[in-house]
Amino acid sequence: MEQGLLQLWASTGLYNFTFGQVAMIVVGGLLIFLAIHKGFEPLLLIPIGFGGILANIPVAAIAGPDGLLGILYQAGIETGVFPLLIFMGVGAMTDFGPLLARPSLMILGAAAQFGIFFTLFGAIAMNLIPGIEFSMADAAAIAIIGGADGPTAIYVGSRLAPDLLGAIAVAAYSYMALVPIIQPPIMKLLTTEEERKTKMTQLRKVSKLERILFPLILLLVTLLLLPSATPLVGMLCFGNLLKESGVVDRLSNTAQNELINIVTIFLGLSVGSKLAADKFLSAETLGILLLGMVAFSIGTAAGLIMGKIMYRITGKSVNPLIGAAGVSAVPMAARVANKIGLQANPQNFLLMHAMGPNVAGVIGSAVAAGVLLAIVG
Amino acid sequence: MEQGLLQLWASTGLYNFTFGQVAMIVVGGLLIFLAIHKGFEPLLLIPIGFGGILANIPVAAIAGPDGLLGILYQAGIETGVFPLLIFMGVGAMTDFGPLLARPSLMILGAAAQFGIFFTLFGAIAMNLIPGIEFSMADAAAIAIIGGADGPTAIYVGSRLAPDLLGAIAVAAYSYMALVPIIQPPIMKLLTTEEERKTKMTQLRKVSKLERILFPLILLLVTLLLLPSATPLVGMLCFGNLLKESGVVDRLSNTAQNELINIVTIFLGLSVGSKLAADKFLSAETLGILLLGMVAFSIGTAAGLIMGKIMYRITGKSVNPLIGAAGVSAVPMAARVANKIGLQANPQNFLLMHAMGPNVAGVIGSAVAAGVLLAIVG
Amino acid sequence: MEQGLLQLWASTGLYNFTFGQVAMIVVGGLLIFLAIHKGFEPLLLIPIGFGGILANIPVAAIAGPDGLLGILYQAGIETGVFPLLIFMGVGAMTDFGPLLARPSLMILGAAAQFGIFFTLFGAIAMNLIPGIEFSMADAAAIAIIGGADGPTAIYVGSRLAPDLLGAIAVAAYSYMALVPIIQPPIMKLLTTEEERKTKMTQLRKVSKLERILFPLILLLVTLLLLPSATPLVGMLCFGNLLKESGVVDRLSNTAQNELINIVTIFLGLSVGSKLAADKFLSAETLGILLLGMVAFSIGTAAGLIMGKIMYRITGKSVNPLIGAAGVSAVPMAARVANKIGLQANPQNFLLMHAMGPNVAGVIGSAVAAGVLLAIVG
Amino acid sequence: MEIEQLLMQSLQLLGLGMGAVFIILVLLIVIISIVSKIVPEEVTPPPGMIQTSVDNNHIVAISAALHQYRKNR
Amino acid sequence: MEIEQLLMQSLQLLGLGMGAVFIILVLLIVIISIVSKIVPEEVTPPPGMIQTSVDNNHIVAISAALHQYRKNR
Amino acid sequence: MEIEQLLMQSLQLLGLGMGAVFIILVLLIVIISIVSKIVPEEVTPPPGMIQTSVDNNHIVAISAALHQYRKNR
Ligand code: NA
Ligand code: NA
Ligand code: NA
Repeated sequence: MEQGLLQLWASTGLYNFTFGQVAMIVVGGLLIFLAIHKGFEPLLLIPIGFGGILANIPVAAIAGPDGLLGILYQAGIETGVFPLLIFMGVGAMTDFGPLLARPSLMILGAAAQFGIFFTLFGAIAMNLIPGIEFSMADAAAIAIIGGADGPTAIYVGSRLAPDLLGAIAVAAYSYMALVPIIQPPIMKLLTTEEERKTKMTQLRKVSKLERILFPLILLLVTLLLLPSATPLVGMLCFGNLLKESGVVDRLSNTAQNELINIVTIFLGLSVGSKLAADKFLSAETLGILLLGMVAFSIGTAAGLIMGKIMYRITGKSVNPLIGAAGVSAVPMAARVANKIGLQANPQNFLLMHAMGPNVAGVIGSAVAAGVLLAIVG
Repeated sequence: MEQGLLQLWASTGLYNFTFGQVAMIVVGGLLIFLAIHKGFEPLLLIPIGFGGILANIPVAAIAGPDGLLGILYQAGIETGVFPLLIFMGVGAMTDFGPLLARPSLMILGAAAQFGIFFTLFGAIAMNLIPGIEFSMADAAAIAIIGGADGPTAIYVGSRLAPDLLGAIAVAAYSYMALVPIIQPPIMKLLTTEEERKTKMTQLRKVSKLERILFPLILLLVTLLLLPSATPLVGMLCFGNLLKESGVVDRLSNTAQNELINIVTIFLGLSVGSKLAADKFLSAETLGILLLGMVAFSIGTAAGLIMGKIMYRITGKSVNPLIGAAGVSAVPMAARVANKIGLQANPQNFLLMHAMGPNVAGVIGSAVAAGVLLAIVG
Repeated sequence: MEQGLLQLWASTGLYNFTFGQVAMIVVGGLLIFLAIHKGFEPLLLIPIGFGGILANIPVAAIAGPDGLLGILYQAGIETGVFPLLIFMGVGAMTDFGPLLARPSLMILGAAAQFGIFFTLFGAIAMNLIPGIEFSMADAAAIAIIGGADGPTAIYVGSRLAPDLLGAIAVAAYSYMALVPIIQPPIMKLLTTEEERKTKMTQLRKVSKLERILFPLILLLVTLLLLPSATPLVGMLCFGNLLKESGVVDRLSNTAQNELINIVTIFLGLSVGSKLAADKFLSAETLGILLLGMVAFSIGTAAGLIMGKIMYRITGKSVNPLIGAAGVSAVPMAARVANKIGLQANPQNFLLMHAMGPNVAGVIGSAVAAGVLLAIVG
Repeated sequence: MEIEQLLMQSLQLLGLGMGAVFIILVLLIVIISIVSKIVPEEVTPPPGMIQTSVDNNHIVAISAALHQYRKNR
Repeated sequence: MEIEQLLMQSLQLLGLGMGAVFIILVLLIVIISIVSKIVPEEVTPPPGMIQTSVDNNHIVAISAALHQYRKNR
Repeated sequence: MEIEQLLMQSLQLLGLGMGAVFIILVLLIVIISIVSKIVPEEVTPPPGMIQTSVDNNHIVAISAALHQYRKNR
């Protein structure tokens, strides 16, 4: 009996906990709190936070190679399958209509990717700080946070720096949730009241054929110039083609509902399994959080500045605010642009105009990911 | 031509059948008959029965390592993934409200687990019978049938005694289906007419915040005291948090509908693949069926006796019948308690009162599973 | 910088393309065009075509062992899991009522399988043409195209001739889509106006019990006589039992909706990954396309001739047109029979009468697949 | 293997295969026919019942609302 | 292992197991009871609210339209 | 690798990366613009059509019935 009691006691959490594990369980709880109470990207942060708690339970080894989270991680993140399937679902949910109605605005989605590459430089520069040591692969994986696109960040992170994946995913989704707080001051700082008041003309109608051709054209351009981006871009295009073809609605509906939901649950838990204490509780994580914020801010600023350039070139027919939506963070960033526009002029509805740069930002960061994977990977 | 005919004849079932395979195909058919005609847990017993038939087809080797059932078994049962995902779905479907409204009734769900541990002792004692030889791991896997919870039984069975899994799963689901036949006589034997007439006061309303906190508290207590139960309890809590958080309804709906349905199909077929003749047609199976019945009965009795104790302690404000619901078998056991209560007093609606102990029984048997895995596993 | 530019340039598609890859990307685009514009089996040909494009992108290796398509292929086609799950979904969608109402018409579904075995002989005979070399396994895999049943063709193809799988699947689905063009001339050639005018008496009602028993009887006959067909037939029966049992609607609905949709997406992409230039752009593919057409035509003719025999035997109570539906291609072939029947006699509704031979053709080709797997596999 | 042998074998397969297909389907016809005579006829026609419930606007409306509710919940 | 040893061990497991089950569930009772006192009561009852929204045709209609819109987008 | 080298390399990546992003997106702008001129305009506006069909009770009723039918089949 005594022996059994001792065996049972030696198997309790109380007996086995390390400080790091306790701290990470608190972090997991904090993510869940932010997700539920503050509405921070709950679809991802609840599974990630819960996965983080499960991964830090002593004895149970749920994140180990034979545990549920470890098995899911191996099957879906290590292989890249989960983020690619999410991207397919995103494609099936995305309406490229606004982008097709006024394609020139895609340039805003290109400019905003400056946040990614600036941050890459910043991450390497952080090596000058003692205690922080980022390889080029680490830096690239961190920089992609500036893409403001969850599945892209997870895909690149899992390929280039799996050890940092937990922190990268948490940073990416947290900042995406924080877009309504991070972007407005930058938007107000960089634009004048007059610029923000700019009204934009209604978008033209886009034909069904243009919508069907777009994913194929996008894939074609990508495979000619940057094949390393085709896993991501390809699945986005595939999902979008399922939707726009109009002949496989049952596949499109499944891709954007049940399938993406199932994969989101698995992906979130798997990513959470990388919130292990020894990897997360380090100076690197602080660096990642800081660099992620920089990446978002610089990306927003670059989009805005390109917006101001277009405002001039087009004879004041483009509201520079929609440049901030170029970072992606769909559709939050477009909503923020709309909101700030309305503050300057209550008749100024920018939402649909901002959706073009917004989805262009998704393409832009997938292309940026392709560059990073081709050269650094 | 002759050679081809011979080759074809030598590949027929008629040529290759063994007696055991024929018998097991009959058993599979019987399970399907009981499921369809008698309504015995058809969601599990149809797939298990059909899997059993497929597994016993000669030549085809559907349950072999390269056959469909074998592949599903390896991927989902050997790893524990399927029962854990089912548990997540169960969590997303479970309303812990009645339990939170009157937490003291959880003690009934604790008492009913006595069936498990008594049966463990009984299984070891059966070794005194010649021809039966149960190891401690076998005994523990059989005992968990007394938990009256399918995924828990399959999870523990697959970990401790995979060879007995077929019989254990069949026994667990059969007895859960038989609850309306097994429990009433025990309930009438152990309670007086006066006790059964006891009305209970309406449950208080439970706030949203309490509902959200509950899965987190449950996980916290489990990880502190019994980490070995956290895979099961954790997924139950995760599913319930998805539901109660109210911010990820699409994930919660998928977890309790499409995902659990898909996994149920796969899990049933996989479990059926363990209905191999040489394992199932043995004295051990008879022992398992007998012990499973004992486990259910003793668990029911223990819950009822604890119910009688609470009846006394609380000044006749608890109807002892709801103690029988403590075995889990959600929601059948709660309905049986309600029915017997109505027989004694047509104004006596016990259903919601019995749901508290009923879901507490799920937690109780997951905890019991944790103890068995920690000490025997 | 120069080095980076060169590295990036050396990683472009433009730099790496081979002629074969370009050609296959065009083929993939053509399949997508046919699927969307002409309505050729879009549920399969859009994923297959898109998978074919992705598989032929240089550098990215999406169809390689670590790429998404390669992983899906290994997990689901190499193992046979995807076509078997599709077959389960088909079973859950199939109404065997018309077949049960007049079982004698099943003989039409048997006769139409002549297309398969004739084509097997034809494929072997093609070896006489220089440059074409089909093994017995190749010939069997090609012949199954005549079964006019997609998942059966993919299952047999993946088992017997994985290298030819891409061409086989493309041929099978293309010809299934072309049924309204291929069949009518053969139907008009082989039947007289008077025969085509034959009206058939209304089908009797089939009881629920007969419907439940049918999948079990079908499985029983198959496992006794041809166990090698039981993976396919078994999953068809399982799906149908889920549907007809009436007690597990949630499983049946999931099997015929979300689950089959998910698997269809994965299966299509995986099959597309076999559209590799070096395998597809060969004399063999031309042979496969030719033989597939032969298989369809001969199968149609054999069904019609058996239809004419039944027309005589039954005293003109069977319209020979429904014999053409015996090739399967559910429900297209039955609709074609109905349409040609209406052309001959505007009051002649053959649809439900043709559904019996039509679903019998599915069983017939699964049985034929079993023979091929047993003797050639 | 030589081509004649292969051709011979494929002819054999033709015979065996068509034989197997006919034997199994004819056996099915026989069994189904027997079963349909043994099985008692139903009083209410079940496929008709389902058909009717589709036309019944009341049920459709309620179930549509429920369906919506479940989806949007 | 001999049978007596096994029986002894299973008796131990009975004690340990039931002990663990009771300790954990009693601890839960205590914590839940404390939490239910700390958590402020809600004014509107949330489970009732959901029930009502089903009957409420307006909300169903709106959500049906939204659902359609999302589907067709 | 030394830090200066890494910094140099990351500056290169900045140039290459932004270059690639701009080239690809500008190329897309060009192609899409050309395509939009080639593609014939549609007579009936498709997104508007969908919007209308939502309001159209008839179609909704029919599709609900179809949906039911498919579910109950
Ligand atoms: Na972006
Ligand atoms: Na229990
Ligand atoms: Na066929």
